[in-house]
Amino acid sequence: MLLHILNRSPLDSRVPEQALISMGPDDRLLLIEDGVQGALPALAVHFDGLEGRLFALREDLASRGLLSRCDKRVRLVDVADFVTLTEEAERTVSWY
Amino acid sequence: MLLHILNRSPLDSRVPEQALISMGPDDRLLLIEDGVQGALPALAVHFDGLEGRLFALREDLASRGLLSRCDKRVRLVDVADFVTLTEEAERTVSWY
Amino acid sequence: MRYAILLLGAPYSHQAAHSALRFTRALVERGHEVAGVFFYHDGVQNAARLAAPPQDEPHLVDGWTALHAEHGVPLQVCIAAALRRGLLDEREASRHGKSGHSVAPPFELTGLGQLVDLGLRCDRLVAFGP
Amino acid sequence: MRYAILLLGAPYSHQAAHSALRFTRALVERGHEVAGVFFYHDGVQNAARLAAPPQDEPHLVDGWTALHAEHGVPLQVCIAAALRRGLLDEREASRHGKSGHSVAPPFELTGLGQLVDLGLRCDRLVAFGP
Amino acid sequence: MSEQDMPGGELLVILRHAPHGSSWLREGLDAALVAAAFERRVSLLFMGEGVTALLDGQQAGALEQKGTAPTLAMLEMYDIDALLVEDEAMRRLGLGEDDLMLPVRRVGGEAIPGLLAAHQLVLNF
Amino acid sequence: MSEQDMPGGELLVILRHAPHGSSWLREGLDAALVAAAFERRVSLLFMGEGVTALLDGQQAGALEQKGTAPTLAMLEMYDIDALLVEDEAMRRLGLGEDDLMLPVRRVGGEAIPGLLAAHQLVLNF
Repeated sequence: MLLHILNRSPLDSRVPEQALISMGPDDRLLLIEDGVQGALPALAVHFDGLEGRLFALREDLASRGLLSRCDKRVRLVDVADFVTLTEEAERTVSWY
Repeated sequence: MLLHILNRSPLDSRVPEQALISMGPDDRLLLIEDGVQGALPALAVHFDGLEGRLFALREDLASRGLLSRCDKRVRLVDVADFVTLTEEAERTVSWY
Repeated sequence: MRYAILLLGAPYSHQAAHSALRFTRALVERGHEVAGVFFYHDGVQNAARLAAPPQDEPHLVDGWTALHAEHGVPLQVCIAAALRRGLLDEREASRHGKSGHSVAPPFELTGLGQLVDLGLRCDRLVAFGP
Repeated sequence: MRYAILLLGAPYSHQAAHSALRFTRALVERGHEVAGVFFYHDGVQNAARLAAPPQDEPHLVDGWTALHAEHGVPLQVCIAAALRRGLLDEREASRHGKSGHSVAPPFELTGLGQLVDLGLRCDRLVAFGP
Repeated sequence: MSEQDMPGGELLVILRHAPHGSSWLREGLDAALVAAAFERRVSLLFMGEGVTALLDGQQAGALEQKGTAPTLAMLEMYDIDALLVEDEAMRRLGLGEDDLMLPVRRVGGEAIPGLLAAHQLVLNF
Repeated sequence: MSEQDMPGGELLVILRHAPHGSSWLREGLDAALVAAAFERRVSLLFMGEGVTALLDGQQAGALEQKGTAPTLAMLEMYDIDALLVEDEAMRRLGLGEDDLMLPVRRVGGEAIPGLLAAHQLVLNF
C-alpha cells in the first residue's frame, strides 16, 4: 500500500488525474497545500471510489477557510497523523 | 484587438481554457514554449474557431521536433513576426 | 514604439527568461525603444550575479548585462520580491546586516511602482511567465 | 524508522518548503531518524544565506539551520542545480572565479548521487514539490 | 453584468491562484495595491482557483504565514472596489456569495473579453 | 503489457514535463543517470506531456539550449532499457511509435499502479 501525496486542486490542474490513475486499489491519497481544495464537496467527486482512503491535512484546510466546508467522506489529519500515514504505507509518491 | 500569448499545452494544463474564454472575437492567440504542443493536429482541436488567428512560434516548434507535425490551420511565425504581432495588437495578455 | 518587458520566470528553471531575452533583442533590432525590463516573482533570479551555468549553456545573467551594455536597457528588479529570495545588492545587504551581496549593477533594485509606471507609459508591455 | 526528505520548491514562491520543514519537525518529534534533507530543482533556493523576508514572515533558511543545530539533520544541496541558480559556497565561488558566496554551512553542496543513496537506504523518502 | 456597466480602468489584475500555496496571489495583490496607491483605477478579476482567495474564515498558516486575507480586507481603503469573480469558477467550486468575505460582482465567461478590452493594462498572476 | 513482464527495479523516475520549457525533464533524467551510474536498476515512465521528450527531430533552442534529446540518446550506454510510455498520452497527442527516437514499451493506465508498486523508490519530475 502506497501513500500518494497531492498538492494540486482538481479545479485547474490535471495533476490529480495523474495521481489517480497511478493509485492501486489499496493505496491512500493525502491532499495537502492547494490540493485541499479537492475536499470541497463540489470537487470531491473527482475522488469517487476512494472512500476511507482519502485524507486531507487539517492545517492547510484551516488556513484556507475550508475546514468547515469539507466533504464528509474526507478524513481530516494533522501533521502527526501525516507522519503515521507515511509509517503505515510501504512508501510515498508525491504529485505536484 | 488583443494578442494573447500562451505557453502551456492543452494536454495537461487548463490555462489554455482560461486564455480561450478571455479572447474577444478578433483577438489573436500565439503559442510559445510548451504551448506549441497545441499545434499538433490532435490538440489543435482545442483551438477550433480561431482559424486565421492562431499562431505558433517556429523556433519553439523546431527545438521540440514539432515543426513538421504542425496542424495546417496554425500560422508559423519567427521572433521578428512575434514583434509584428505585438505591434499590430492594441496590447498583449500573457497566460502561463 | 516604446515597449516594456515583464519577466516572471527564473533562468534555467523555465524557458521564460530565454524567450524574454530573445524577444527583447528582436525589439531592439526592429528599432523599438525598450524602456525597461522589470523582474518580478521568480524572475528576480535573473539578477543572481553568482549564477554559474555550465559553459555550453546560455548564461542569462550575462545575456541581460550585455543587452544593457549595448543598448542601455534599464534592468529593474522588484526589491520586495528580491529580498525574500536572497537577492540583495551591497546597499540592501548592509541595511540588513548581511556580509556579501548577490545582485550587482546594471541590475537595479526598485519598487513595484516602476512596473505600473512602465506598463502605463509604454505603448506595449509584454509579459513572460514560468 | 529512517526517513529522507526531498524538497523541490523554493521558499516563499511555493508552500513546499513550509510543508517540508513542518513535516520534518514532526518526524523528529515522533522519534524518527532523519538521515537527510536533499534540496533539488528550485528547492536549492532554501540554502540562500542572504534571504531577507519581512520580520513577520517565516524565515525558511533560518528554520532549516535551526533544525540542523537542534537535531543534526544533514542539509544536502544538489551542487549542479545550485550552481546554475547562483547558489555557491566559498569553495565553489573561488573555483568559478567569483567573489562572495551565497551558501554557507550547515548547508552542504553535494552530488545528486546522495539523493539516490538517501532514497534507497532510508525506509521512507517523502518529497515536497512546488 | 451588462456591457454598459462593465468596469473599465487603467489596470486589470487577474488573480488565478489560491492563497497560501504560492506567492502568485500575494504578488498580484501587491501590484494592484501599488497601482491604487498611485491613484490608478484598478480592477481585480478572480478566475479559477483564485476565487478561493475570497473565502471567509481564512487563518494564518501552521508556520504563521499570514496569507492574503488581511490584505484583501484592506482593499476598500485603497479605493479598489471593482472586485470581479468568475461565475463559472464559483459554480465549479460549489460556492455562493455568502461564502465570500467581501461583496463581489459575478461575471459570466462572455463578459471577460470585454473586461480585458476595457483596461489599458492587464497583468496576469 | 501483462503483469508478469512488468519491469521492476530499484528506482522508477516519472517524467511528466516537455523538453525545453522547464528544467524538470533534465533534472529528472539527471537523477536517473546518476542512479544508473551507481549500478542501480532504473526504469523511466513518460507520462502526459513528458511523452514529447521522446519525439524524433528535436534541435537546440534559439539561444543554443541543448535540450534533453542528446541525453536520451545516451540512455542505452547507461543500461537504462526500461522506457515506458503512457499509452493514453500517446493517443491524446496523436503520436505513434514511429514518431519516437527510441524503442519504448507502451503501458495502459491499468498497469501504472503495478509499476509504482514494483520499484523500491519512485521519484516524480
